[in-house]
Amino acid sequence: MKGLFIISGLGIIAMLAEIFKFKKLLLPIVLLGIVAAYAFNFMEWNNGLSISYFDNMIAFDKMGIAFSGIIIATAFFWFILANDYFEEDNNTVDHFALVLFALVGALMLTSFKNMTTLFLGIEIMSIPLYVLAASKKKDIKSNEAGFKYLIMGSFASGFLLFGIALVYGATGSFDIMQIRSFISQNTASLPLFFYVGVVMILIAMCFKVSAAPFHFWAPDVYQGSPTLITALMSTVVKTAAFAAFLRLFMVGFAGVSEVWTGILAVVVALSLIIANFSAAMQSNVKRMLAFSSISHAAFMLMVILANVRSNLSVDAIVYYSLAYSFGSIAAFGIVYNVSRNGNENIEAFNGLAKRNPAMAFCMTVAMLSLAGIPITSGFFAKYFVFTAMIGTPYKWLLILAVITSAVGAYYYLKVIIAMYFKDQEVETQKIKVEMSQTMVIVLTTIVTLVIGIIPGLVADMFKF
Amino acid sequence: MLGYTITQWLFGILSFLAIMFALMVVFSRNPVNSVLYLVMTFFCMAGHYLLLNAQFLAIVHIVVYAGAIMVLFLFVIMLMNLNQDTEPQRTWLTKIIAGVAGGLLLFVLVGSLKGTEQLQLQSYGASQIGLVKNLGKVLFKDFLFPFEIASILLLAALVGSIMIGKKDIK
Amino acid sequence: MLTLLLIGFPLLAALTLFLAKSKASKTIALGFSIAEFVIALGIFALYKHNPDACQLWFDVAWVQSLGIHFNVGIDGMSLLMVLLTTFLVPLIILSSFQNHYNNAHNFYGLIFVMQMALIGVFTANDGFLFYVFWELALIPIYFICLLWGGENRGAITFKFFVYTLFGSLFMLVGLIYLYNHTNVDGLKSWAINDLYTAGRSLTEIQQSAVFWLIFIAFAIKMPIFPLHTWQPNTYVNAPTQGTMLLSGIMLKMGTFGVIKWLLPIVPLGLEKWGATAIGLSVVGIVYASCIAIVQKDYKRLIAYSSIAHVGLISAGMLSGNQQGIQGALMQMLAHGVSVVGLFLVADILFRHTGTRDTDKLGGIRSMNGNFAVLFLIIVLGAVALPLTNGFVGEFLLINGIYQYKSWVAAVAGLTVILGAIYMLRSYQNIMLGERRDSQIAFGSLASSDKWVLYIVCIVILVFGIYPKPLNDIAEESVKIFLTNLK
Amino acid sequence: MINGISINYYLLLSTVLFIIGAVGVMARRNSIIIFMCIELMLNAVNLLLVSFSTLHHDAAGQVFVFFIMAVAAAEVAVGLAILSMIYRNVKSIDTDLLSNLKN
Amino acid sequence: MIKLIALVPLFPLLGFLINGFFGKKISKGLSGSIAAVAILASFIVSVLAFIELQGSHQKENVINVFSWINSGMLKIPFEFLFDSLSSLFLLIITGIGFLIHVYSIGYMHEDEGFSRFFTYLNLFVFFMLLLVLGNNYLITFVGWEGVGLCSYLLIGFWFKNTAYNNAAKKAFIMNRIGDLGFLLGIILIFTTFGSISYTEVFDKAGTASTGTISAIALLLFIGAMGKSAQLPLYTWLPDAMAGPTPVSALIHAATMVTAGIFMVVRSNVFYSMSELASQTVAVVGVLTALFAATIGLLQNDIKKILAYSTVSQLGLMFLGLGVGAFSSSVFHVTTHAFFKALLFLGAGSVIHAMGGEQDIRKMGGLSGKIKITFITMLLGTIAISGIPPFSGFFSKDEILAHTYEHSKILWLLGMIASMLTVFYMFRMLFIVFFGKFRGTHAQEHHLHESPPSMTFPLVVLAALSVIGGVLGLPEFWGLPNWMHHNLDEVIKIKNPSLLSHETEWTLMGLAVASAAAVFFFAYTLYMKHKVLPVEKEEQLKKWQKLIYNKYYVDEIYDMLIRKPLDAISTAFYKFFDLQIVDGMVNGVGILVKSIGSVVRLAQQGNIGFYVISMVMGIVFIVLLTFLMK
Repeated sequence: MKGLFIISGLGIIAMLAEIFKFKKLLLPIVLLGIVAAYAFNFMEWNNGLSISYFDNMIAFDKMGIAFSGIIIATAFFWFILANDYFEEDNNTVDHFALVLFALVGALMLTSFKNMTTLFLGIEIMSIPLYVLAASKKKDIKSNEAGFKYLIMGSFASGFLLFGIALVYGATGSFDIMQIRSFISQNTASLPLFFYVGVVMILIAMCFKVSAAPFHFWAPDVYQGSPTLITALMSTVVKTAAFAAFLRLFMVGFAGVSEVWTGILAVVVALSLIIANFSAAMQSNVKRMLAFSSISHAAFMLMVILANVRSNLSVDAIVYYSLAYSFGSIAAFGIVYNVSRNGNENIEAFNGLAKRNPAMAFCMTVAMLSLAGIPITSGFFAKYFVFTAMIGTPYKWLLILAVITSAVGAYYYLKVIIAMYFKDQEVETQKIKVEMSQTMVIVLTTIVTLVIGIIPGLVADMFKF
Repeated sequence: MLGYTITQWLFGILSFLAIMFALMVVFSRNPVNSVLYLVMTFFCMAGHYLLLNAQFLAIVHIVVYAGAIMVLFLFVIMLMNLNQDTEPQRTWLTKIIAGVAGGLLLFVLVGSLKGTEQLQLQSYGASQIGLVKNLGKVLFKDFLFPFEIASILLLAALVGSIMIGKKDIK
Repeated sequence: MLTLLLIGFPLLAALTLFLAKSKASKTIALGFSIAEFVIALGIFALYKHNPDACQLWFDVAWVQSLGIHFNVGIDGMSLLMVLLTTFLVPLIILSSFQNHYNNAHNFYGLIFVMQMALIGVFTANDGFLFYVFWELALIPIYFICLLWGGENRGAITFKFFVYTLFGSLFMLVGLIYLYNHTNVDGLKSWAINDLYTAGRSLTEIQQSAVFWLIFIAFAIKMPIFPLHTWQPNTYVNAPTQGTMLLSGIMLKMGTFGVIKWLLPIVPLGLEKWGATAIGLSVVGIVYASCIAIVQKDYKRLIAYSSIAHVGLISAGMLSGNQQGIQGALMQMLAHGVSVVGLFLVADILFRHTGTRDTDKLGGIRSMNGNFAVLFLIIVLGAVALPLTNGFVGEFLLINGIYQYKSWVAAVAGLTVILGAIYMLRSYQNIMLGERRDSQIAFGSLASSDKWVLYIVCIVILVFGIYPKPLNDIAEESVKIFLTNLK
Repeated sequence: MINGISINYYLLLSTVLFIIGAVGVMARRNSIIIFMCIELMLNAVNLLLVSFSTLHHDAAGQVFVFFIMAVAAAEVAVGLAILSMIYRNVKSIDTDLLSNLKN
Repeated sequence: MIKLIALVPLFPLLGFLINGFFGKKISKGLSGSIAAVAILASFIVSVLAFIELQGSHQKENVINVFSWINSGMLKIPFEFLFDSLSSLFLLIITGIGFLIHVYSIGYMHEDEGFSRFFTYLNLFVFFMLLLVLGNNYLITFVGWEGVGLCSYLLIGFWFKNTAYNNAAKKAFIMNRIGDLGFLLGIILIFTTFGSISYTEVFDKAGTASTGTISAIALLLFIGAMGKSAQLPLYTWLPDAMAGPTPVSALIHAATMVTAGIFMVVRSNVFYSMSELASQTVAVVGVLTALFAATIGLLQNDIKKILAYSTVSQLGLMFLGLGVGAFSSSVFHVTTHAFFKALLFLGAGSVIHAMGGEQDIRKMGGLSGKIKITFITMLLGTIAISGIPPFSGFFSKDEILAHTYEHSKILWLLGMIASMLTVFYMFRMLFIVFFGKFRGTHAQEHHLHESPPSMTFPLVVLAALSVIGGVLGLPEFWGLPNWMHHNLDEVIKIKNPSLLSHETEWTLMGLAVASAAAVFFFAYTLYMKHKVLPVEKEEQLKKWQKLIYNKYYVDEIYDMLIRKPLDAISTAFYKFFDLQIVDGMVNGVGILVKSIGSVVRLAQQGNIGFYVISMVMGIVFIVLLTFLMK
């Protein structure tokens, strides 16, 4: 909670920076602020809920804190990664502010208690991202990305609102808990349009986590946006969206799961197939990662699907999003450095093993993690999903997941092969990576490995 | 008259107009016209709000939409001086497909809205909920947090549009 | 604890090599590997015969909440496999002394990572741990092939990786399915025995499903007939040491896996589908042998011959009787040694003459008699002549298959004839007759090569004449295994 | 002053408006019109919410509408900014011209 | 001595190791004598053991060396069985082996592979001894395959010659075919009786059904076919003549090829229990005898002639086994060992004299030049022709007598075979040693008697083949048939001859008469009319051509087996493996790509389209929910 305020405050400070001329200090301040936010966040973990006055609207329970922890940590790394990206742009301050505001939205999504906060959270997160996606003003691709994101996004929010309205109409409340209890009290006499409302909300959320068939925006936006913004989208935004999804459906609509589980199964299947198969065809790394993020979304949805009533899914998803976020941060960090010359295709990676062995190694780990090979964290993430799925009636989905992950290995390997094998035809000039960025990449890689070897560190934390 | 109460007449007329204007928004070739039709639609909606005892909301609606947002639209359109002949048109095929899609959506939604018990919208002699006092209470008690946080939203929009809008000083 | 050391030591070695980046990586690596072998011998010494449970076990909770334990231990079978692994790795490293790889330290480091994973696979007593090591073994060999392999290695290693990964993912599902059915006073468990009980509690349908889910992975690794096509190309394109690791040890992961992680788990599934699997294996024997006959590239020939051998092994162990399984164990050891020898021979030929084409070579015997003799001994080991170590296993295997079905044994026995055909043909083409190509010269062997060949030949003969020390372990462990199976 | 109108009619009305908006988004190429259609959709939702809030005698619905308005305003601001930027670059706001990112 | 029987195979092994490791370093004389001495030593040991055995009452001695393979109830100790049968074979192997070693010292002395030769030879003897000494089928099998290996090595001794290598390979592979049968037989024995050691199995033999017994017997016989060159697996033996002559004498005449007979005699129980099996053996035997004999008629290569005669003699022995005359067959093995070794060595000496020439058409009139060789070979020829009182006469007669008692037809065929033998043997003798010399001047000049190291063995063997008959004098002469009594306890089921003495006399008479007649026919043909084999194949008549080309059997095999195998293999590799199986795998990859390229079409960049598809998705899903409810 305090974390939320701190970050909003940082956003405002950032805006002042230009006026009071302390741009140079901004990054340190922001980093400090984030650390502080993290600290508060962590404290709340131990001494329960904070400011109770807003309880009806927003409350950081353990689950919320877990997710916001991940988000804040990711953001921390992201800022370090992005510092030179801010340098080269002359809207530094605005960028800072926008990213921080987006973070605020994300944090709200991890712990909303009310449809209002859900909706506002989504919008607060999205609107800055629309801008950021389009922030390369001269780059038509970037513009298009922002534009598409905006149109599709607000179209989806339209459906979200329609759903919320219908649910409100049926239950007479925006409060998650009240909706939940209302459902449990009169399951039988729910009007038909309530279900439609739920379905609409589901659809909107699927859009936000970019699950097929509502994924179309993702590849284009990911590709068009500046690399680091893409990184932000595929980590912070996704995590937040999932936190929201989880809370909304595991808490709010758990009572009517029989309505949405079926749909979810279909969505997952579609996402797995479409994402993996089209990813296999991509030559642009960012686009490929976009599709891969869709398939990962499908995996996380599977967890929700698997434990509608049990509570294992929480730590499973937390672990998954942690693994995925850190993997992607490392990956995008490297993509960002490799594609400085504007070439974002896989060829850009040729001979990276020679041009910068350390980065090549980190990228390898990241790719293996995304592909889910032991002893990376990605493996355990997948493992959790499989374990969750095996007991459910959705075994066919599991088999599909297995096959598609084999396909997945196919395109992750393409990068590795490019780095280690295609070293003849490329001119072997070294790739310089800033100290700070190297630190981030290496650090995330290490985390990926460590929680891959000792998943207990994380997995055991979220038994609630 | 004709067995309908005055309100029912009003409702009917407003609804009809709203839908008419909405359709015009979609189908008129000239963007400027669409804007104006949209404004008309909003007025009809304001009417509905009044019917529903949401007086304050009706005012705000007019002010915000008709007064601010639509003007903004108009402004931009003027800026780009878009008009009938610059207006790009979709192929009929896509239009039809779009129509079909919309029709289907309508079908399923309406289908799903059927069968709800006939809840009559009762009117209390003095239904206060729509009034400023009442709304203010709710807004600043229960919805304080969203209200506060909405400022962040607006701030973000502000910063964002400025950043996008302003020329880069090289 | 000693087992842990056995697993940890190679890792230590690997790290040292990675970090040291020293010029003398070769020798360091050799030293480490020999030390590892000594440790293994120590375990061999400590091993108590006719154990009632597995020995020297080491068990700590890895992920408590998921019932995952780091549980390793030594039983008869794993002891044999560990001995094989630790014995072969020094040989493999020694055999590499003549080829000069760039970034040698990484090369040897990866070999040690691989060894670690392999030993882990052989000693794991926890299903999950087994799987992790199983996958882990894939990565270093993948990089060994990718970085130091031959022509268009990219595509081939790629196929190899995805293919095997595909298989193992199914195994993962199968194992998780079992795990999901375990129930140790309310909790789930990954411990191997719990998995056994869980597996046997399943219905025939479920067992069949699990059988295939798991068998696919093993079958691809071995490889069994229709799933073998990744193998020849990979063997040919991998650097010789990589090929040795693949064929000498990694292949055994599959066979070992079938014995320890498949047969006891799904007895019913085996009853239902064993025939199919055996059929495939036997078809593979004849099929691969035939193909081997017409191979020109000697390395490829060995690759196919290895498919044939492994077909016999798997047929034997799937027949599930004392002779069959014991034969399989013995044959794994024998094949491991002889195939390493053969691949080294192929490498030597290539290094000396610049080709492996059996039609270009010839008349080498008259240029280097010793080499001819050593080569011949290895060949005889490969065709399982009595008093070579190949014979014991093959006899037991055919015996076991015969008890399963006599005519199947007759077909499987064709390997005796076909093996002789392709092995002798190629030997004659390469070594005997007049030299076909005048510029092919064949000087004396480098001492390192000579030593490897000597050791291989000695092992082939010694354990052919007096297999008792290994055979006893194999016998008793299989006995225990079968009694547990009942 | 209202009475005797079933909530269904409001449901129906707002659904129809909503869908008209959706169709507009689908059928038009002019980005601005598309925007307006989205606004239309939001308003449909507003209408729905208000009618429900009257149904339940609960002000929350109407308050929610405020937030929707705020968001709508924000979106429009940002959206139009982006549009004008695009217009600056390509001298058009035809969506079909904005389809370079594909496959 | 019996306790130390393990020494017998040990000495050759030592010889092998010494020669193997140090052969190159030490002088030829030394390595040769080491090898010879090794064999001599084991000969002495076996003689002593033999005598001891004759003395003692315990006729079956089992000597355990170490336990070899254990697997459940399958226990295979490495142990020897020393009884009358094995003792006899020990004598033959070591005795003749020794002589041939001595002979080889002279014969091979120019060859640069001298020490290698003796290494192989010792190894061979070692394996041969294992074969006969083993107390279970698997040890026998070890020796069995071992001798196969050695014959492979020795046939291809001159490894630069591709033809020789092919011959060697052929021998090995054909043997392997037999061995597979043998192996399966052994396994069947194990699965039936739960053991494979002779001492146990034969006692339990009664417990098994006749069907099983026949199966076992036949499987074992397949092994025998391979090793002892019976139809249809005989073709390797003539080719095996590529090896140095002493090898042909030792391995392909005296010892290895008789391993089949040994094995059948060992398992005589099975054969006497199974009518089917023994019938098969007999028929195969007699057919082989006849077939090979006919081929022998028109061969011009001195060693080939002997080779085919060996095949036919072996056939005769199997005929004997088939009709249950086990001891007689063993008897014939012994005598045959004597005279066939003699003949081969003689031939070797001739070739040696002719400077490597093997074609009898190039020889002639050698009788004067190389007397010892001539005389000894003459004796050998008479012996093989079965002219009393030479050794061959007795053994052959016994077999034929038993055959007559068993079936007239077989007897007749046997008679014909042996008559043919007489003919081609004398044909060879006459053409080689009489008439005038037909070789080049160089050769004529080069002609000389072989060194004593070679002639000595000839003399000894000649002596043996003359007096060898005493081992088995006909009983109806009232004389003791030592051979018969000696093998009493080995042959479990007896079938004593019930023929009246008259018939036996008549049979014997017939045999002698026919032999004499054929002899005179040959004499008139080759001495009187000096007929010579034609120079060119074209001059032959059709039927002659057929025989001359060995009935084209090799060609037929080539066409029926080798070519198809290669064709199939190539098809498997080129088409099935690369196209279909691998094709499928790659097909999956292609499938992925194609699906991918289809799916990505949806991602066609236009917002309108995106929105439409999204709405469609929604419609679809909402409908779905309705269907669900």
